Amino acid sequence: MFFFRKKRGVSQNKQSSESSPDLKYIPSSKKEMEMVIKSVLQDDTDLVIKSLQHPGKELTLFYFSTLTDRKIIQKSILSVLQNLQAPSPSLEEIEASLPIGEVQVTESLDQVIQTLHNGWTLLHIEGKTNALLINTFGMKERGLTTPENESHVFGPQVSFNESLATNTGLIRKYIASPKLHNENLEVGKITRTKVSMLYIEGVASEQNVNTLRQRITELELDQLIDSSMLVQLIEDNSMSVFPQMMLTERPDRVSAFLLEGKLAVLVDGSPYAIVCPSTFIEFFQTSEDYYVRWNMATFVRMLRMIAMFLSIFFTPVYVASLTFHYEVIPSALLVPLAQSRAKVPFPPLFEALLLELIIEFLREAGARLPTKVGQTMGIVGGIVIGQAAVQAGFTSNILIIIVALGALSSFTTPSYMMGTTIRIIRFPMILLAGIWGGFGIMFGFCFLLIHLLRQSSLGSPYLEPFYPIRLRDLQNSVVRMPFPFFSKRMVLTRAEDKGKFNAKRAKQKKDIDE
Amino acid sequence: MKRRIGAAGLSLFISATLVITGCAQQKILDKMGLSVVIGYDRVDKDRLLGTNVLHQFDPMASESVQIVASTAYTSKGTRDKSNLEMAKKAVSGQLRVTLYSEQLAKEGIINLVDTLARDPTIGARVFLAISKGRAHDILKHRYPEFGNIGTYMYQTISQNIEGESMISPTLHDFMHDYSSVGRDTILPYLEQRGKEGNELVISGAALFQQDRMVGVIPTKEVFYVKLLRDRFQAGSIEISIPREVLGKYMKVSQKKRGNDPIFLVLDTLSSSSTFKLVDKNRPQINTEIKITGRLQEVSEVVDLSKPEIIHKIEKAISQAMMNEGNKVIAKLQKLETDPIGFGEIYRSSVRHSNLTRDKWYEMYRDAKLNLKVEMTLVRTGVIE
Amino acid sequence: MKSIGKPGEHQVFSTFFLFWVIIESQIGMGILQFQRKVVQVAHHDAWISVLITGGVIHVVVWFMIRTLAKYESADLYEIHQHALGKWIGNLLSILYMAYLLLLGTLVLRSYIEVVQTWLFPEIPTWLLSSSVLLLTVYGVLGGIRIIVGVCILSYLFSIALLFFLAYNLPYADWRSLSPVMEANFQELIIGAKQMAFTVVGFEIIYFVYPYLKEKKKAGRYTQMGVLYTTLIYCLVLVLSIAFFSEGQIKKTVWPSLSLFKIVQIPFLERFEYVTVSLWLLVIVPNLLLYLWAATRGMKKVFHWNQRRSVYLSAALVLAICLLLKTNLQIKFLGEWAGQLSLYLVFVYPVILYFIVLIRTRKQRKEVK
Amino acid sequence: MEITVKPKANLLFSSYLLLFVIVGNQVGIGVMGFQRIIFREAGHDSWISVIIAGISTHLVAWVMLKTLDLYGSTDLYGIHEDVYGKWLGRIFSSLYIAFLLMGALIVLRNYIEVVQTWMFPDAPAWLFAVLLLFLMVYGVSGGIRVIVGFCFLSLFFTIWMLLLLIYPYQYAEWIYLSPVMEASMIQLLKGAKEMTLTIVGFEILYFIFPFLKEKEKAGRYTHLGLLLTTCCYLLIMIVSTIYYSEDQILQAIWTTFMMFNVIQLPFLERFEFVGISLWILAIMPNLLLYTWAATRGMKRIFQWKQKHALYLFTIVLFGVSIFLNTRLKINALNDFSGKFSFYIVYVYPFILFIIAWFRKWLKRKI
Repeated sequence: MFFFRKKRGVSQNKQSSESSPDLKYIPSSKKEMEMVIKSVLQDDTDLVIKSLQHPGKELTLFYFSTLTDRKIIQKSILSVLQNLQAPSPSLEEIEASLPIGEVQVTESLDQVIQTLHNGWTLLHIEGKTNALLINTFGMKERGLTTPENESHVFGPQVSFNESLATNTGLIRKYIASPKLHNENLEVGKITRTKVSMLYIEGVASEQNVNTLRQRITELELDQLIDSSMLVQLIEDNSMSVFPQMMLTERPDRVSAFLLEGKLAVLVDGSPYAIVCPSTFIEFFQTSEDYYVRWNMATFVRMLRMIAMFLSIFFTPVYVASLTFHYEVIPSALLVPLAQSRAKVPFPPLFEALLLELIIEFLREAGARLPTKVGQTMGIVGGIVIGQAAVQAGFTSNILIIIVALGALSSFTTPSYMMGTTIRIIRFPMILLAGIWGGFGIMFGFCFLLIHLLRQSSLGSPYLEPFYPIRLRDLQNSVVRMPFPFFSKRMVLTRAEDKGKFNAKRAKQKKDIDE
Repeated sequence: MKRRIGAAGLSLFISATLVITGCAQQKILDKMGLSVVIGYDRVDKDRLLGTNVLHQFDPMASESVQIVASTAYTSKGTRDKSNLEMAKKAVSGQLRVTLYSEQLAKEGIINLVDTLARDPTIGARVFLAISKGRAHDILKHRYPEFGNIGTYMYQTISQNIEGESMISPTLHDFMHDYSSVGRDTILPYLEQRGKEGNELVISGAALFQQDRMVGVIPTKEVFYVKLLRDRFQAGSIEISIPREVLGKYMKVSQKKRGNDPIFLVLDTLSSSSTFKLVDKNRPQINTEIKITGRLQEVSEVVDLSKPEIIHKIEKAISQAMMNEGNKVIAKLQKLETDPIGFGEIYRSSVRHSNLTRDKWYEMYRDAKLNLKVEMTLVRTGVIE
Repeated sequence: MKSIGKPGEHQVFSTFFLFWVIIESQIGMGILQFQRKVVQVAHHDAWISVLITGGVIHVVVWFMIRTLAKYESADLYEIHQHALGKWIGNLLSILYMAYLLLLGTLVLRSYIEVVQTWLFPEIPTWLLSSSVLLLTVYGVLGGIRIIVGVCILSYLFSIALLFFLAYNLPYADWRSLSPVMEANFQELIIGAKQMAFTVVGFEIIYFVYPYLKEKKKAGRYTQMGVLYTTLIYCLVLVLSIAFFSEGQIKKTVWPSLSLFKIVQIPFLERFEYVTVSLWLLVIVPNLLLYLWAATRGMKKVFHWNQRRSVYLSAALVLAICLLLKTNLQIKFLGEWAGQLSLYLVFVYPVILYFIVLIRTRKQRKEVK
Repeated sequence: MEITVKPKANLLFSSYLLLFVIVGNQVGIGVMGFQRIIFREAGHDSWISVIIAGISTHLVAWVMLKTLDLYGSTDLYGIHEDVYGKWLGRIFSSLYIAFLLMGALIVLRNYIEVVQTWMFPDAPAWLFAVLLLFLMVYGVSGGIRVIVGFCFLSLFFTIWMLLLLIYPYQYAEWIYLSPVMEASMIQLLKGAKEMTLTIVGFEILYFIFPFLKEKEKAGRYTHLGLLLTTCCYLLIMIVSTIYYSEDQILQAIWTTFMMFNVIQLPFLERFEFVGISLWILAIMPNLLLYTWAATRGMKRIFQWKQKHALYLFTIVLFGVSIFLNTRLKINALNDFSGKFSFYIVYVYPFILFIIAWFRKWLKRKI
């Protein structure tokens, strides 16, 4: 899929290719209209065509019963039209009498077809070449729930749902400013998915906005279901294992990022927003870090970094030292290690890979199973694998501890995407450790370093603020300094308005007891 | 796109080849026979007996160590021969102690130690020790009170080094002293004692001239060597002072006990020493040692609340230490071994001395080495 | 009479807190080892000596309060300047500051000595002293209100130790106390003199006074505090005499700690280890008060920034602590400071009172 | 060929990063065992030689910067062309490319030798060569910014190892440093000359200069970097002097790693195995920078595509490193390149400066 992005061809007139080429305007007669619509929509069974015999002219309603709110059509359209007194009402008169806000007059057949699919209703009046489009969209949408994947103990407990309008509204609620821009774009030749790009004017860098807009508009594909697909299409390097743009389901987080000068992309039908540019370290941060006190947040962030290193390197180090460098094991550890390995028939590499695989099986099975059955996974994992495997002499119990610790650490990464990445990186690392020992681990580490250095997110360096060093951003990286330090926006986003607040507080040091 | 697939294919191919052909030779922990202690003895004129004590990790095995011995002309030769009778390959990456028999040590052990230093799998913290009698006998003996002779021996030595009653005898120290101009090695001297030889004791320290063992001093004298050679941080010692020092302050009943010396135990000793070369033609080195410590035990009832008594005791201890220390130095001079490193002091104080080993031994024999000790009692416990 | 640096409203504290400030300043390292010195001269009547000392203190405190009351809101340094003139006054102030720092050093060093003897013989002095001083500096930087708070909390946390002394009761031999008044009067007085250094600390009232909310009540609470301390000392002493034999007390360096040796709790053996560690809580108020009072003087006399002088004096205390190596040296310095305190704390306030009296009379006359 | 180089703005990097480039390229394989060769000349006064060598690098770097300043924004290839004309310039530049490749080769081969000796005596040399060269290709094709970034990160991941010197320091005996200045001046200078191979690397300045954002700050950071390296070397030298006896140093090949031997952590015995593995981080900047500078030369003088030059050089490095299969050959290479680089790094910049300055002066006259 990734090569779509590469072909940035110009394709402006794709919309017209859909409907029949000979008819571009609405025919005046009802019959003709019905025929045209039916031919384009191929006799869809959920298309409703309702005619009203009005004293003056024949009025016809076209709509999809599955996309529209029946109540609106009944109460706000049908009953109004039936009670219409004027003998031959003009379009303007009908429009004025309808108790609905979004009403359009159109002549274009294209637009009619398009809007019908968005849940609008077409009101056609016999003998007129223009018609009324009324927004009657009504679909059950999922209620606003607490975030599932980015759940926090503290802070706002609302996440996006699948409706673009609701999601945009959620962000507008946090940022009640005319500067918040919402650009509507459309992706997908067939799906015609609505995509909005959000940014704060005067804060977000114009260059970033242009780049992102270009990346989205130049996409040439026929379908877009979810934002997690879009993110893979507009990333800087989709070959990399590392996610380069953040996906988040928290409106508060998106708002905070927007205020830093970042850009957000919302996709209709997706409960995840794309935020960019993002850096490597940001995937290890949560919005809760800002809601709790700074020292707490710093502690937790460091914990996550340690966990990341542990989860990548712990098992490989075990494998390397047991396979090649038995010299590095201290004498106090030697006996328990060797005894636990005494009955194991496999080399450490195989043993570790096996166990890591089992853990991944457990995780994958647990993720796919219904919740009720999922609980048994714990029993299966804990008892069957843990106890029995050791007793059978399949694995050493020390390795079980190490692997479990590695798995546990990988789950501390707040971003699901990054967590998966880390789990995947582990396997080549174990393999490298198993064939070239410590040298192999360092080889892998060097590769990762170079690889990370080569990445960028929306053109910004991925390893920022470590390389290039940006002191201001370092204050909010592995550590989270107290808020008075954050008086300026991130360097990363090259924000146009750099200052957040004035930190100059006259803070003279007072002498004791004065 | 095609190029990318091509590149991916190529790298896949290369990595597959690397994995298949380029796997380094594995040394899996539990497939190795890990030596903990190796002992060497002289069998005849040029053959060695190497005794290998290996960890036995199999929980089913009745012994926690496996002992394999074989003879060959070189130390690595004995290892190769031992391999012939073992299920696992003997490797020395976890070696903790090497034990040389006294007889062997008297001939010189540098070629045996040199191979240890040359081998990258062996750490610099391996202990060297000298055994009274055959090393093989010490290692082969079944000690009823401890299972693993290897780790037991290692822990015995390391515990005593940490407790500052023995001078560190690591491989690094040996090589360091061996290759420095004015200092000799000193290694622990192990001995089997007790009923049926069931106890293993560090009974003293073996003195070396370069790599040749020339004598043994008892542990009591090791204290003075350590005092002069290193610094104390938390050592302890038992020392005697003559009774008449405190005669004035004693009760009549105590005086009656005759002239037995009073014994004191000092602990948490810390020391610092300064050396001064006074005369470089006929070397005279004055050494001043300052010791502070806590009085832990006195073999006689003494009122310690009076400052003058404490000062008296301090003086007496200093005097006693000085006497003992000078005796030890004289003994070392007689044996022509310089574990304290007076030679290094000479070398470092004389510009362009071009000191060599032989030159130094020549001078050392009749050098004047004076010791002065200054003892301070820091505290005397919770009662006075 | 007006004084210069009258503290603002947010710095003053309620006068009844003074009660705890006095207690905490008086109880420090002395209580661990005073028995020996008193018992040596006054034998089993030592408790009478303690009571005598207590009585003297009440008198001295009365003089102190009277002196302070002559001024509206002044501490010793200002009184010195006013009553003795700039030069002599400042000289005496400097002497007092040096004395306070000396007290601080002694408290710190002897605590470290206890720790080194009981818990960690190998831990170097610099490590312990610098860590405790760090704590002290942090506290002093907070100002007097924080220090008073520390005094109260420290009292609350450490008072429980007193109850553990009840464990000694079954072992107490009350006959050791009789016959009462066996010691002659001279011995009792010498005993009381020996006691004096242990109970100093109440002179802190000289420095805290300006920070009291209702200065009229100062006398009441100080006297109460002093009384309370005297009773505690008396209690500990009586217990010690009953628990130990006389010879034992004379030989034991820290009898109060040895008293705790007998305490046995189901989950805890060797209670004195807890006490030694817990004692940090008791000495910290001491250190805080002394260091604060001394640096306050530097501000008043030299017009230094108090922050800077806190760092400076902490460094000074640290340096002196490091100089004191052996137990004998500490003992020697302690005796020397004891002599000094006898004059500075027990004699001098009375003299000062009369000087101030004369000065203020004169001034009043001049005004008239 | 254009004499002045004006790289695109997005390729420029901040001048402070020069510090990491200089340190990254200086610290490489030499630091593992430079003590021995200097000790041979200067004995226990070697630390003075280290200081002398350090000061000389400052002098040379100063001249280099002066030369570069004459042109504003160019690299050595441009200067060569300007100074010697097209053909002679090409020859000189090719020579320098060869020198750069030799630098990369020495680092590569010596590191492989260390790995083979300590960790994998039975694994073939070509295997490690392939692995390291793969990383090198991946890094160099990322461009100068990635390389500089790697220098920066590698310093952070390795500098903490200096702290580990505390372990040998515990066994230190200061007596081994005295008497100070026992060695004669000649011996000290000879010792300093032996430092060459260890301390070179800062000549990368000639090539990286046009990529600096603020060129006037180059001097400051170059000298800071040189100072940092010298301090590190000095520290290592002093600690090894007091940790080992003289004969011991003369025997040990990789003295610095041998010192790691004494480190004992509760979870780790024998730190040198970790140290050697980690050292890959320290040698990668060398490989990356040297190869990058060489390929850049091919691009500048022969208008090759840099990628093609990279592949070619990789194959060359691989071939030669396979060919050097014994310790003797490696030592011969080290000795040769030590001499060669002495002239190229220490002598040549002065000559070049004089000629370049003279030409400028002539031009101005005319």
